[in-house]
Amino acid sequence: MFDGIDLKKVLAATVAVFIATGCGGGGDGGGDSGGGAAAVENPVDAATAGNISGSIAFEGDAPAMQTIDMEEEPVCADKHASTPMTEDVVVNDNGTLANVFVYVKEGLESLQFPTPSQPVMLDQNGCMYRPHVLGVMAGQDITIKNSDGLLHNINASPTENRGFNMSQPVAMEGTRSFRVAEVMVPLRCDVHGWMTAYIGVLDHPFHAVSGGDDVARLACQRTDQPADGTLVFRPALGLHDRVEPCSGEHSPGKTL
Amino acid sequence: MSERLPSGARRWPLWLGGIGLVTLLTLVSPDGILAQEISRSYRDFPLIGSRTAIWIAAEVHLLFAAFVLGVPMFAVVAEAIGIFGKDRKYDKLAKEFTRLLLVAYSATAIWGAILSFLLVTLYPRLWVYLTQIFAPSMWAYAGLFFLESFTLYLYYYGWDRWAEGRAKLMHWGLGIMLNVFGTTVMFIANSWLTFMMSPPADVTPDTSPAMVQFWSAFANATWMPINIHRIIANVVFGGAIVGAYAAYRFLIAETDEERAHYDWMGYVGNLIAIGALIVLPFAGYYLGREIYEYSPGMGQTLMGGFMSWLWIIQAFLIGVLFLTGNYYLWVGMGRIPGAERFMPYTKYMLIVLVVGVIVWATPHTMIASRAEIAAMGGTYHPFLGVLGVMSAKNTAVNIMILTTFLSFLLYRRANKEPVVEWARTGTMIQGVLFVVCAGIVIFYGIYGYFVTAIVRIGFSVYQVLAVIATIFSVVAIDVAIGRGAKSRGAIRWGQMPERSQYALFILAVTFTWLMGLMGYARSGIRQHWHVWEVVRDTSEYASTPALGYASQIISVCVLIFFGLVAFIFWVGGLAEKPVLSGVGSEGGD
Amino acid sequence: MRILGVVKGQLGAAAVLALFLLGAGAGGVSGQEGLGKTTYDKWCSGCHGVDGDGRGVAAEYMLPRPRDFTLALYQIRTTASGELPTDADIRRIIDVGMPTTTMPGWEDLLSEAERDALVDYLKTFSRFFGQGDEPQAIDFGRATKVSDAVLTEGREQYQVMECFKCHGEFGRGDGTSATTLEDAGSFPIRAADLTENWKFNGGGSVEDIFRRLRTGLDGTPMPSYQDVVDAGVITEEQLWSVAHYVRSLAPEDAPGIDEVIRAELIQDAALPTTADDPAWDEVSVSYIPLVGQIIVSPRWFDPRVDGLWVQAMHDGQELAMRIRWSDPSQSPDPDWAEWKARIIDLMAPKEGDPPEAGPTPDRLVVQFPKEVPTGLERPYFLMGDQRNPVYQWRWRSDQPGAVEAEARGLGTATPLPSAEQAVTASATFADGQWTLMLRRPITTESVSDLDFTTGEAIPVAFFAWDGDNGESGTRAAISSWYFVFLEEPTPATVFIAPLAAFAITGGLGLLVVGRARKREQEGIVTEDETPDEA
Amino acid sequence: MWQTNLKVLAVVLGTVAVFTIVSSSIPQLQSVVPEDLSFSGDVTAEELVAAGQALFEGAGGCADCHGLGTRAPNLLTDEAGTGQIGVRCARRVTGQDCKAYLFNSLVDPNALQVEGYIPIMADMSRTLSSEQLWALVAFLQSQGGEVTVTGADIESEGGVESAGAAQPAAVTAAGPTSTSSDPVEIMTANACLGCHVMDGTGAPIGPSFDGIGGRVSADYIRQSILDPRAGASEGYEAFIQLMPATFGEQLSAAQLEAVVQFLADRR
Amino acid sequence: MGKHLRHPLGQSVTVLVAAYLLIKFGIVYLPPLIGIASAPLPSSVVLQYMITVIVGLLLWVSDNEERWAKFKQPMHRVMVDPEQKVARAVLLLATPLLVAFVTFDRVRPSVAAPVSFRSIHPAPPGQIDFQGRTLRLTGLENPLRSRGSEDEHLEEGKRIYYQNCVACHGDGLAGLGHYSQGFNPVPLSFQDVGTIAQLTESVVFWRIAKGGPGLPNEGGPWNSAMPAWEDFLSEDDIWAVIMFLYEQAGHSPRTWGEEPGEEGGH
Repeated sequence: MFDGIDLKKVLAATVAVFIATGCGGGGDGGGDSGGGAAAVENPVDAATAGNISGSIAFEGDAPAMQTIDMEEEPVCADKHASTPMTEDVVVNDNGTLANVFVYVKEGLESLQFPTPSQPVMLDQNGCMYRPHVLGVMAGQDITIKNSDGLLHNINASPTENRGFNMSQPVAMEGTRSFRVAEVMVPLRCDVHGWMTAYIGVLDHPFHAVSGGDDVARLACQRTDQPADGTLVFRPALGLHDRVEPCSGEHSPGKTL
Repeated sequence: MSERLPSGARRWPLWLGGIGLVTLLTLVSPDGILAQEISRSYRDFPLIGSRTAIWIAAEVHLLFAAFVLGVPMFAVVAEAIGIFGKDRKYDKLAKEFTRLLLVAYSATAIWGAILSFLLVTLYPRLWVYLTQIFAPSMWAYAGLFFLESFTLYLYYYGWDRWAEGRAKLMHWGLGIMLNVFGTTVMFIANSWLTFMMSPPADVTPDTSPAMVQFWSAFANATWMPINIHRIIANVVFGGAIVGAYAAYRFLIAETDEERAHYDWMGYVGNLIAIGALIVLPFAGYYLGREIYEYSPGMGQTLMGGFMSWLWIIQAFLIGVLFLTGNYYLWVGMGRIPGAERFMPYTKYMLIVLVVGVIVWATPHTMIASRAEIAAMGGTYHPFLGVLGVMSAKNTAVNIMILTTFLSFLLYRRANKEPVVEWARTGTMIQGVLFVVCAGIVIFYGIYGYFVTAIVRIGFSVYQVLAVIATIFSVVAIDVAIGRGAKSRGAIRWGQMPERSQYALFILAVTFTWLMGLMGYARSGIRQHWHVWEVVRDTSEYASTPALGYASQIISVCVLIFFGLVAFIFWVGGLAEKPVLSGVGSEGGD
Repeated sequence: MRILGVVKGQLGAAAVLALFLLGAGAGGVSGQEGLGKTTYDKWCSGCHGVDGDGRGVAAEYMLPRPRDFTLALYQIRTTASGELPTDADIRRIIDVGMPTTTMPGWEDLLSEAERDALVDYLKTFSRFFGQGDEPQAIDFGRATKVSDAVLTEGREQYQVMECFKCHGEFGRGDGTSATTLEDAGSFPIRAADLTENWKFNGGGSVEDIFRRLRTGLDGTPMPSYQDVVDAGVITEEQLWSVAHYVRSLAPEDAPGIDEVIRAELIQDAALPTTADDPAWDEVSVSYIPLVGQIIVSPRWFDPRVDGLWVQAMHDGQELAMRIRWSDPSQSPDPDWAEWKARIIDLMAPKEGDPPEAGPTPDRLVVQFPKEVPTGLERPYFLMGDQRNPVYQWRWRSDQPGAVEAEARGLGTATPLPSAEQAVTASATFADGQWTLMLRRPITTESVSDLDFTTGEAIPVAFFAWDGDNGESGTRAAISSWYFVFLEEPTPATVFIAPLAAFAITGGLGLLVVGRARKREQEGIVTEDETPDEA
Repeated sequence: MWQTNLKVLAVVLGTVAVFTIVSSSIPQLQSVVPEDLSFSGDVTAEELVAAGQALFEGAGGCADCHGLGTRAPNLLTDEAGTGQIGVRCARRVTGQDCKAYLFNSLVDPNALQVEGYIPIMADMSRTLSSEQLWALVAFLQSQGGEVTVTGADIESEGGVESAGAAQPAAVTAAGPTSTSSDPVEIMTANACLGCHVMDGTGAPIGPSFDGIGGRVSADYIRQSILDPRAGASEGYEAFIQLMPATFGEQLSAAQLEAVVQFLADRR
Repeated sequence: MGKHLRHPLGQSVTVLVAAYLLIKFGIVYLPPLIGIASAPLPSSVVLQYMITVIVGLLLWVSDNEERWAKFKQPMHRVMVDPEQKVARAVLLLATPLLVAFVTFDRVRPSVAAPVSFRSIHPAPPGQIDFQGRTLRLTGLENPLRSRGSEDEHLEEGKRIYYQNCVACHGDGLAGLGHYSQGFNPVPLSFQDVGTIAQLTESVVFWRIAKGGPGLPNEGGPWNSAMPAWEDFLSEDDIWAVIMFLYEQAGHSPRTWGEEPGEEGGH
């Protein structure tokens, strides 16, 4: 799956995740990547809602990502200005880690959130999944698009949900969804062994993916007991959870 | 032909054979002329090769010899019945048997001479070796041979002269003498060939033949088993050939009287053949056991080695014998008033026999293509494989014997109307005996699958004993029931469809062929030894050929034999009137 | 008294019936479950594990690995991709097995009730069953008629849908993506060789293929083309054409196993000199299945070459043999290096010596006895033994030509002296297939080789290695003894004998009929065989 | 009448033909004839070994018993940890080198009976020529040892004389390996239990020693040891030849008496 | 119909057809109905049985004058009856054609492989050399049956079977493993009553330990793909797998006192 990467070595290099939190008193309710959580059933209480933002720092030697040999797919190769690389561990220039899925793990059990009607887009472009990691709500449609116009298959192998293995031989779209929450569902294109993606399926909209910039932001539901919300950071690589209580008392730079 | 034979024509082969033998003995005796000149072990026979030449000569000789030895036995018995039962027709029958004997006798001698010639010329070293050991018995053989011939001539030509009273008894004594001489001659010759099969253990390749003790070489391990086996086989064979002769005479008969006579004669021949056949397997077991005891390796060759497939052919031949023998009886019921009562049952007996044959001939290891073997999951059939083992075969053959016996019984009963009061009860007892016997046979057959081998081998004894006991007790009851029985009408001897007579031919041919086959087996297990593990066959024909080739040679021998028999009988019958027994008008058998 | 008896009888019967019904009712439910479990534990757990997780004791000797039932991923379904299978789907696989895997069919081994119980029991391993609706089988419609046009269309759509990416241009599983395929358990998995439809899991008929296209094979890289049809990219009819085309890649009938390879006698033409000479197309082909070498250590449980197509001809002077087999790569092929490493990693360590290091070529060995056996006896099929050596033609993909050798046991081949080498080879590799021609004079001066004879079945055996599948040394695909038969000119008796038989039988028939009619006319009673009956 | 003759002929020919066809359509097996060997004086070891191997596996019939793990000592791989025959042959009997031991065990196997086996092997010189015997010796030597058989063996020693001459030597060599006066030891050293059963061990070739004193007198025992051919016990006539007649020479008078008394006391 | 069935010719034909169906299909499909294994018969055996039946029928129709005459009548009519001209002509042509075809079929060069005759259960030796030790097979019992826990032995046997034997002998023990098609002879089916059910455990031990190469000649050692398992497995392993075989196939081994292989030969 992680062609060419020595998984153990990467993990051995201490992966330290830093989080900067600004768990302020007033802020927008809802995350920015959830696709607009129009409060319907269990609206986020504006009084207690807040935003958490932070960055995920990578400590240690950043593993060199493998180049992808796209020789066989000139169409894709042409779409990349530079040699395409695998995206398993993407360390930004500033030492932060991209493609980390961050979500609230506990504390929202009692609440119900409406399923967004708007689908999430997963694009296959240049023989890469765009984005590499994404979050959706259970039942939310995922539109899988083939922008390359050559054969991709989207082979999802969840454990909690039923998977699928869809063929897209030409430029086209298909839609799928997952019924229950599952972090993370791996996606794979068997035709292009390097193509992988991860979908975090949640039953609430509070999740984010660290991006190319230095900050991953997500909404954090403050409940009555400030300490019982838990943030989970899930880097795509290896699916190792880091759990951090959402207490609002985090100062930037705290090592978890 | 009248009773007088144009002597020269008949006797010259006999004399020739005798003189030849004596001359050869002189020539090759240890200090004979030939012996010193023998520089080579083998010569070749043109075209067919030495092995085949010897094979044919030996086999045809043996076939004639078997006939010549078997027929006197029942000739004497028939004469006795004639004398003590005061029934002329048996006396006549005995005489006719003897007449057949006379003509076959000369052929035996000719082929014997040919055989010795071939042996001397083709296998000189072996011949010298054997003469060095057996010279005394060879002289005895020659002497007894002359005695036998004289006795035979006296017996036949004196038939009408010594026809009454004490003279008749003396004449009968001649017949017994004839048998004694003949059997002794055979015993002597048997010792030579059994020595080749099973020389005494102390004879080694280094033992000088002159040093071999005569008696131990003579009475070797397989000698007596072979003697017994051959005596019985000769009776079977003689009966079958007589049957075929009668059948032929029946077919060409011109008068009803003649036809009736030969019909009866054929029936008697068949009865003798089948009757003796039933005991032959026991002699065979005895011989086989002795062979195993003498040399397990030889036994293994016979039963499990390259000869193992021969037994499938044997089963096939015996199947033919059973079916044909019964068929003859069933057809024969057509000429017996009252037999129609039993006709409906023949088809059930037929079914039993056919199933028996099928079981008996089911091979343990089946001949199959790869796909078929794959479908079976091996060369054993999962279901029919159970028929391939001894339990099934013993059961089948015992049931077949029992059925054949039943056929005889019905035949006997056909025109009889028992008068004794307990006839019904007696018949029921007989029936019960049959059922019980079949039950015992089948029970042990099936039970044999569930017990150990040692116990199972014992079962076959129980089965055989049950069959034999049944046969004897049923016959005893039957004789009692038949006492003073009313006749439903005389047997219409002669009113027999032609096909039944062809059945007799098939019987005769099958017996002959079977003898050839068994001879091949007996001789073949020596493999590449002239004398087992003593004198090696180093000729180019050392190996024992495969069954296919053997079957061709056997067939050739059988054809030669029947050709000659036909010719001799034809010559003999040219000017002769049939000796009619006049059975046509009499009932009973 | 009599009436009483009747009544008693009826009562008895009723009682028996009632007892029977009671027994059936009581034993029914629990008995059924128990049966499923007992049957599973006895017959299935060896491979699939007692817990149904596909980790039975045999699992590590198998590739593809036994199914993990806890995931409820079933390859062969009549339901959409990702859906659960219907009971009938599960039952079908239990009945007929999965030919490319180690899963056998159980139809002849287990009773109907046992197999039914198994279906229910298998479903208990996964919580997916019982949730939501019963899975519904898709209506696949009826197969379209096949024609050249349909096949052409199928071929086109095969290209459009890029099936070749994995399955290769001519379907031999040699596509560029084939090297990285893995199944749901992350084990390497081969792209199916479409020329061997008799080995398709789920059946080789057009309908079966169409179903696989529509539903995909869950747990494998094979996707469903349902969306493609739904999206209107291709029509259902076109998908049928693809199915027809795929079917056409394989022979009409599954090859039977010919025990004898017939070397035809070429009398009026020269023997072909190359492997792709069109003359070969005229010659009958025999299929020789190969299986893994699991007899001597180190064993090999994952042979790539599963069968050879063998042809032979001779002209009285020389014998030529052409052997073709599917092999996705011309080893050593760097594209397959990773595959090879993974296969070795998975299948090899348990067995003795490590496989050959470095690049490994493809190899093929044709084996004969050193002389035509006269009896049934011949050397040990696995390259002979100390006492009875075998004679071999050895070919490898990284060297030109072939070598004659003598072997006394697996891995002991020694080449014959170069002066005695007489076999020539010509090999081509195209589209995932090797085509190899070997040629040698029928008789040679050399004493250490086999002099062929005509009109006789001569034992022959084959061994093959796919270097890129990690095969070398004793890790090979092997066959047992087959036979090659060098034809002789047809003897004249073949034509004369039937004619003679015809003439004789006909003549006899005429004679019999003629005689019977003559007799009839002369008024003689027909029964000449039953004289004096009257 | 000619019609009848023809019919009879047809029936006879038909029956014979059917039998012939049936016999020809079943498996055809022919017996194997061992090859005759003749070697010149300068025969190479390889030639001898090859011929010996063919004999061993084929017509010589050796492999039937001496094959891998069967009725007789394993000659080809290993026998109870003592190695292949070529390795152990020289150690078997003191005074006989490998070649002599092998040859003697071929021509007089019972004298060199290996303990634990039943003496069933026949004197191979009865069935094999001296060439064949020596070829076998060479083959057996080649199983782990060095082949020392040469053409000279066949020419000088070969043949019947050598076999005869070898016999007494072999017997002597196998003889009094024990000078003990303990009857059990004497009997062990002379391999009596190779053919006689005593207390559940041994092979039932000859009469059992259990209770022998109750069945026969001491004199009879003595007589049977000194001159076994004088008469066999009932039921063992067939095996009388197997009892060596050489014990009289091998045992001292004291040893003989010890054994006789020992046996006579076993009632 | 009824009329034909009362006629000997019709009856014969009926019996013949029935016999054929019974032999060809009855033997294959009837025994399994009562739980006995069966398999298709080789054509040689079918032929042999059919010939026997035909001979039996011929004997039946001809052992009684009346029946014989009746039997022959239709045939005779075909031969002489002017109205049966067509039938006669067809017969006169068809019979020789059939004979000619059969002749052709027999004389044309066939390329059949030599039929191999292989004794599946050759007689075992009295003792074998097992991993450097001598094991006496005669009287040898499975030591595991009297030692330790049976369940554990079976568990171990199962592991060994599945890791080593399954490829050829199959999960179902029916000799239909995924490699079975590659071998000739096919691997043995343990389900078959003719295999292990007939043998003592010591014989099975011998066969497992020595495999194909240790077969005596009548077993065709050159063809057998059975490995010599003494190279792979320990003595206890083999005994355990034997226990598993009998347990799984539902057979019980022969006990001592029986001499296996005694029924060879014909």
